[in-house]
Amino acid sequence: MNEIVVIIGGGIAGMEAAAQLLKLGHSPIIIEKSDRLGGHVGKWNMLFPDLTPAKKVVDELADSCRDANIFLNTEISSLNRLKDRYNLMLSNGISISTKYILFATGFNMFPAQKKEEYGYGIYDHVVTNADLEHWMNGNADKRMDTSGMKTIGFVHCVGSRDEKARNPQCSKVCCITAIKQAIELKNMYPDAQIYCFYMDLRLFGKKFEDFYTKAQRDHGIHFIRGRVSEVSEAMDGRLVVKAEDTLIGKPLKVSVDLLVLMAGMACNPDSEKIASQIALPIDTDGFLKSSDNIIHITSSAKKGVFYAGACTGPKTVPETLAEARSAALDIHTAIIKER
Amino acid sequence: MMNIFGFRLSASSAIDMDKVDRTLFDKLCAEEPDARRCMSCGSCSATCPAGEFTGMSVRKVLHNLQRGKEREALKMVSSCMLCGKCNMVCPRGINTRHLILSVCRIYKTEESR
Amino acid sequence: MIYQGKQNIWSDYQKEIPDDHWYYVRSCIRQNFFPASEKMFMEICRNVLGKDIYENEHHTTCGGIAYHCDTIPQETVMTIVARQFALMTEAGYENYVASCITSFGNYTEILETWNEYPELEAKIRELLWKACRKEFRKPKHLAHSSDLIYKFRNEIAEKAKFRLVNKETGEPLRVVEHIGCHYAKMFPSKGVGGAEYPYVLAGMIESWGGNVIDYPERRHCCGYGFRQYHVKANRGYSISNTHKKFESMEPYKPDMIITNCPGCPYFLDRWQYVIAEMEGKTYGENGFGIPVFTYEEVAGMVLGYDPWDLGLQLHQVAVEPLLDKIGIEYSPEDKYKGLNKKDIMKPELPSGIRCF
Amino acid sequence: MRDLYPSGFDSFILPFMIGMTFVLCWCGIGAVRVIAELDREDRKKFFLSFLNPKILGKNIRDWFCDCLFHVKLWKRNKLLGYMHSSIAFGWFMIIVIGHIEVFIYTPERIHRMWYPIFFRYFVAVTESTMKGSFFFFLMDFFLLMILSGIILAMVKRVRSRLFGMRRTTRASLTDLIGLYALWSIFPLRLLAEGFTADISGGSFLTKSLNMVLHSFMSDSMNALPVWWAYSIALGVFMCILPFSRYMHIPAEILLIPLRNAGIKLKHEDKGVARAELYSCPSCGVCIDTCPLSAVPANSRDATVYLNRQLKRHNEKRIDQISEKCMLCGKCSVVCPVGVEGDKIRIAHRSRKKYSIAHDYSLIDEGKFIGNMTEKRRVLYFMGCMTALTPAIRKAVTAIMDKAGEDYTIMDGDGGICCGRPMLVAGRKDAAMEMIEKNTKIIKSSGASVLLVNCPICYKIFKENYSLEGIEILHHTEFIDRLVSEGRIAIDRSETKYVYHDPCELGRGCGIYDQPRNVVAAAGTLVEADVNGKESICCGGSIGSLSLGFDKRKALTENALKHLTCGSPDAIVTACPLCKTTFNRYSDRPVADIAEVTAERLI
Repeated sequence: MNEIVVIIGGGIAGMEAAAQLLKLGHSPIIIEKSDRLGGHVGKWNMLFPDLTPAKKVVDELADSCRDANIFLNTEISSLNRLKDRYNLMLSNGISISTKYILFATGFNMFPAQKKEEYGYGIYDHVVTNADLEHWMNGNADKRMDTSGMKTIGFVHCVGSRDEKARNPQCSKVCCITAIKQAIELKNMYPDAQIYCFYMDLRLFGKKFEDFYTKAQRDHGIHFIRGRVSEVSEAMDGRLVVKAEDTLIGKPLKVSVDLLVLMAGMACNPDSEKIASQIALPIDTDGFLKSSDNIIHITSSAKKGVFYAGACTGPKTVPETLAEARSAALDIHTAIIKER
Repeated sequence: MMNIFGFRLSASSAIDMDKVDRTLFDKLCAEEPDARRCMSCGSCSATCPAGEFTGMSVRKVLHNLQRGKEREALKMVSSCMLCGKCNMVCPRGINTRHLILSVCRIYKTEESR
Repeated sequence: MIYQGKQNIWSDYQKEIPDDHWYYVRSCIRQNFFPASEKMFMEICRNVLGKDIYENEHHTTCGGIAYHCDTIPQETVMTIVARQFALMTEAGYENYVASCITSFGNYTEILETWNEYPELEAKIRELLWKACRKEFRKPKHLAHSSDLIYKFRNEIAEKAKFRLVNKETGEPLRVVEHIGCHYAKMFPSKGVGGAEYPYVLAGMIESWGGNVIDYPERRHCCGYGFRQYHVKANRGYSISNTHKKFESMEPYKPDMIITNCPGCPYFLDRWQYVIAEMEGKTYGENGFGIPVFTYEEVAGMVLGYDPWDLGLQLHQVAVEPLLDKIGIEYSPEDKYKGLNKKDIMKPELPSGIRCF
Repeated sequence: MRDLYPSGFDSFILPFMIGMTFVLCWCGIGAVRVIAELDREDRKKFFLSFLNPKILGKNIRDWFCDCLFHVKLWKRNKLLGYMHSSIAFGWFMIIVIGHIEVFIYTPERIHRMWYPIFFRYFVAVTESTMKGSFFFFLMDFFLLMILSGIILAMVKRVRSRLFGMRRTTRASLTDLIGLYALWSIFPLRLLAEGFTADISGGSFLTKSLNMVLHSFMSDSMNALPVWWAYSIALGVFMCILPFSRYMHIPAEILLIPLRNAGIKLKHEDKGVARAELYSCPSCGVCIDTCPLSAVPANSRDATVYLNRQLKRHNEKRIDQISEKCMLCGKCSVVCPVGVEGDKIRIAHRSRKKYSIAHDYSLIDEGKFIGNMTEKRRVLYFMGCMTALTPAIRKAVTAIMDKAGEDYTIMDGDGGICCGRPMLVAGRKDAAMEMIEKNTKIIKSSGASVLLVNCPICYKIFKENYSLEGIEILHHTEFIDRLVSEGRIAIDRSETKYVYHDPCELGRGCGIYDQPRNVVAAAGTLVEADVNGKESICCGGSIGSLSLGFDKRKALTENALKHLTCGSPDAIVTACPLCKTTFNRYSDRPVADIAEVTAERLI
C-alpha cells in the first residue's frame, strides 16, 4: 500500500522531497498556495556561486516530481490531529487524511519598506534583491534607469540581524547574493562604481570567498564596512546614502543611481498559522522549532510531522535540498517502521 | 582668520565618495592589482614595527587612499621601513612592499605637488 | 519620489490627538526667541478653533535642557515632570500639551521609561510626595502643540486669508519643514508620520497651499544640540551642522522654513547671519536669507494677523520679501514700533546679509 | 719566403681594414667613455692599479684564464669550455703566430695591419725548412682547433642540452649576423689558404686541401674571390661586433682590470656597469641558473635580457626586470665574465624617484637604549622576520643559556628594521637612517658581540654598519664556535638533514662551512644537487619588489625539488624567511639550524 505524504509548500524543498519520496515508493501530495512550483528560487535569475540559472534548477526539480499529486492555488483551510492521523481540509474542498506531513513552507522575504529610512517604495530608484532578480529575468522595472547607471549601492542586512526590525537572525545568503548581483551589474555596466555596505561579510560556503576576492580584485567593487543609516533623495533623483566607514571611524556619504536592498529571510507567518493548529512549537526566532538543531533538524515535536528547508531558518539552496532529501529519508524510515 | 564670534565653521570630517578622485588609486591597482583585495583583517597593522611609533598601518593606508583621505595615508606611508613583516602575515598574499613603494611613487604630498 | 509610498508610511504613524480640553505647558526659551508664537497658539486655540485650553502659572521647566546637558540625574528630571503632571491632575485635565519639542520628547521618554520600569515610577511618586506632597495621574494623551495645529490644519485653512502661494505666479511656495529632533526620532510612533518622513508640518504646508521640499539633509539637526551651543568652545561645531543643512537645501531654492521646535527656528535664523558674516554667503534671493518661522507664526500669517503682532520683527532674516511674495500687507514703518506704537528702536543692521 | 707582390697590397683587404678601423675606434672611444664615467676617485684607483704588480699579475692571469681559456666555462661544462676556448685561444694564436711569421719573413711589412691576416696571399714559399714547416703546422693546427670549435658551436645552436644548457638566449638580429659572419670566417680562411697553399706553402690541412682543389680547378686565380670572401666575412664581423654579443670580446679586456682594481658598480649603465653590459656575451648561463626561470615565462627576466634592454634603453622592461629579481646573486656567481646582475638591479632601483619621502622622526631609538641598562657580552638582534618565527628565537636563547652566555635581546619586543630591505629597494637614504638609529642602540649597549640569526640583517651589519670593536656573528658561526670550543655539545642523531644555503648568507657573505659543521654534528648531512654557491633561492626573498605571493609558489617548489633529491628527513636552513617560505610547501619538516641544535643539546 502506498503511503500518502502531504508536503506543504511547492518550493525547492517540497519538490525535492516529493521526488525522493516517489523514488522510495510513496505517494507525495504537494500543496502550493501560488499558481506555480518553485517558490522563491523560481523567481530568481542566477544562483551563486557558479551562476547556474535558477530556472534550470527549478525545471529539473519539477520534472523529477511531476508524478506527485500537486495542488496549485491551494491553501490549507484546517489541519487537525485525530489519533495518529492528520486531517487536512484544503481550500479547494478536498480533504486528506495522512500519517505524514512535511512542512516545506519556506520563508518570507523581509518587507524592505519596513526599513523606512532606506526609502523602499518612496524613492524612485530603490529596489530589493528580489526586484533585481526579477528585472534580470527580463521583466521591466521603471526603477531601473539603465541609461544612467554610474554608481550603485548595495545595502546588506536589510531586515537581518536587526532586533528593531524583529528579525534578529542572519539570513545567510544575502552577503553572497549581494556579491553575485554586484558582479552581474558590474558586467552590465563596466564603468559603474559599486559599493557594498556590510556589517560583517559572512561567506561560509563553497567558493564564496573566491567570489568575494574576485569581486574585489577583478571587478573593483568597493566594500564599506558600515550599516547604512539613512538614504535621502537628492534634487536630481540620485540617492544620497549615509553610513559610517567603521574601519576608519568616519562618516561617509555617497550618491548612487540605484540602491539595492538585500532584504533578508523572515519567517513565513503562514507556516506559523498552520503549525499552531496542531500545536507545533515555534522557535525564539519565529521559525518552526526542530526537535533539536543538530541531529534532528528535520523532525518536529509531533510524530509524523517533518520539516525541510527554510521553514526552520534561513538556508542556502544546496542546504535546503540536502535537508529535503534527509527529511524524505526520515519519512521513509518512519513508514517502514510502522509497517 | 579669528573672527568676532570666537568660533568658526569647521570643514566636514565625513568622507564624500562623490568627490573622491580615483585616478591615482586606479594607477596603483594597475601596478599592484591585489591592492583591492584587502579585507581589513588588521594583521599588517598588528605586526608593523613602525606602527608602534607612528600608527602606520597598511590596511589604513589602503583604506584611506580609497576614501580620498590621501593626506592621512601618505603620512603613515612615509614611516614604513619596508621590512616586509606585513607581507609575511597578509592572509590574502598582498605584496605590501611593492604596494607601498608604488604608493610612494604614484602619490604626491600636498607640499610636493 | 513616490508620494504614494510616503502616504503609506504616514498612515502607519497616526497618533491619537485629543480634540479638546488641553492642559498647556510653555517652553522655557521660546518666549524670548519668538515671543508671539505661544501667544498666537493660545489665540488660535481659543478664538479661532474655540477650544478649551488651560495653563497654570505654577508650572516650571521640564528639566529637559539640564537633563540633556548631563547636569541633573534622571530621578531629578522625572520628579520635575511628575510635579508638572501633578499640576495637570490638580487642574482636572488629562490631555497634556507641550509647547517645546524637548519637553515633549522628555515627557515621552519618561512615560515610556515608567511603562518599562514601574518600580521607577513608584520611586518618583514617593520622591514627589516627599518633595512637595503632590500626587499625579499620568496624562491620558500627550501631544505637542504642533500636533494640535496639525489636527486642525484644515479648519485653519478654511478660515485663512492667505495661502502659501506666490501671489504673482500662482505657484505654491517651496517650503522646508524642519522637525525638532526630540519630536519623533526617539519614539517614531509618538510623532505624526514617524521619524523618517514626519508629516506634522508637511501636513500643514500641504493644507495651506505650499509645496514641501525634500532635501537630502532634511533629517539633520539644526545644530543647537544643547552642549554644542552652550559651551562656547563647541559653537563652531554647532554652526557647522547648520551650515551643512543650508548647503543641502540651497539648490532647492526654498522660500521659507517652518519649524516646530524652540531652538531650531532660532538657530536656523541667527546662524544665517553668522554664516553671512563668516563666509559672506547668504541662502535666499538677492542677498537675503531664507526666512524661518514657527508653525504658529505661519498659522497666524495665513489667518491674516498683522506680521508685527506676530513678532516677525524679531527675526534676524528679513521676512518682508516673503510677505510680499504671499501678498500679506504690512507697514514697513511700524516694524520697530511696539505696543501702542511705542518706538522700540531699530537695531544696527548687519553687513553680510540684507535686512530692513 | 718572399713577397709575392711588390706593392704588398690588394684591394680585397679593404673590407677587413674598414671593419678593423671601425672596431678599433669604437672600442677605443668606448673604453675612454667608461673610464670617464668613473668618478674621480675610482679613476685614480684604476690607473694606479696598473702600477701595482700584484694587481697587474692578476690582470694578466685573468685575461688569459677568462678571455682565452674560459676557465669558468670549463668548470661548468667541458664541451662548452672547449668550444669557447678553442675559438678564442685558437684565434688568438693564429693572430700571434701570423705576426711572428711577418716579423720573421717580411719584417718591413710589419706595420701593415692586414699582413699577418692575409699573409698566405702576399707571400710565396721559396725553400722548405724545418722552421717554416713548423709555423705552417702550427697555423693549420690552430685553424683546425677553431674549426672544431665552430662545428661545436653549430651543434650547440641545435642541441644546447649537450652543453649543459637547457635554455639559451634568443639571439637578436645583429647577434645572428655576427654569428654567421664568425662561423664563415674560418672555413673561408681555410678555403683561401687552401687555394694558395701551393704558392705560399701550407701544412696538413691547407696543403691537402690544395691538392684536392687542384684536382678539379687548375687556375690559381680562383683564389681571389675566396680571399675577398674571407676579408668580407672579417669586415662584416668587425662592423657588427659593437652591436652584437661579440662585443664581450673586447669589453672583457677592460672589465678585468676594472674589477681587479676594486671599483664598485655605482650606476646601472655607466662606468663599471657599462663595461659589464658590453662584456655580457649573451651566453644565457644566467637563464638556467635564475630561480625565477622555474616558471618558463620568467626566463625573459634573466640578467642577459636586462643587459640587452639596458643597451636598448627600454625603460619599461628595465623597470620590470629589475623589480622582479629576487637578488639571490646566483647569476653573478655563475657569470663567465662576472656581470653583477644583482648590483646592476639595485643600482637601477636606486635611481627611481619617490615623491613620498621617508620620515622616521617618530621612530625613537631612545626607547630601546633605555631598555638596555645592563652591559652584556652578547647583544642578540633578532630582526623583524624572527618576530614571526619565535621558535628560532627560543632556540637561539636556549643555546646561549646552555652555553652560559651573557646576553641581552635588542629587539625582543619589536625593533627597528636593519635597513637591508630598504637598501635593496634602492632607497639608500632611508636605509642609512635606520642604520644610524640601530648603530646608536648597538653602541650604547656596550656589547662586544652582535649576534644575528637573519642573514638579511647579517649582510647589512657586515657591509654597511660601522661597528668598530663589535664582532658581528651569524648564529651559524656562533653555534659552530660554541661547539668547537666545547661550550655546548650536540647529541648526534641518525636523521638525514639537507642544508639550504640562504642567499644572503652563502653567496652574500660567504658562509658555507660553519652551518655544515653544525648540521653534521646533529645528524647526517646530505647535500642538495645544487648547493653552496649555486644554492637556489627559496622564493620568499625580500629582494623582489614586484613578485606577488601567487607567483612565488612555483619557485619554492622548484627549490624544494632540488633540495630533497637526496631524500633527506628534514630541511635545515639558517634564515627565518627561508624557513617560513619552505614550510609553506614542504612535504617534510623545515627547521632553523638553531632549532635543530637546541633540540639535541646535551
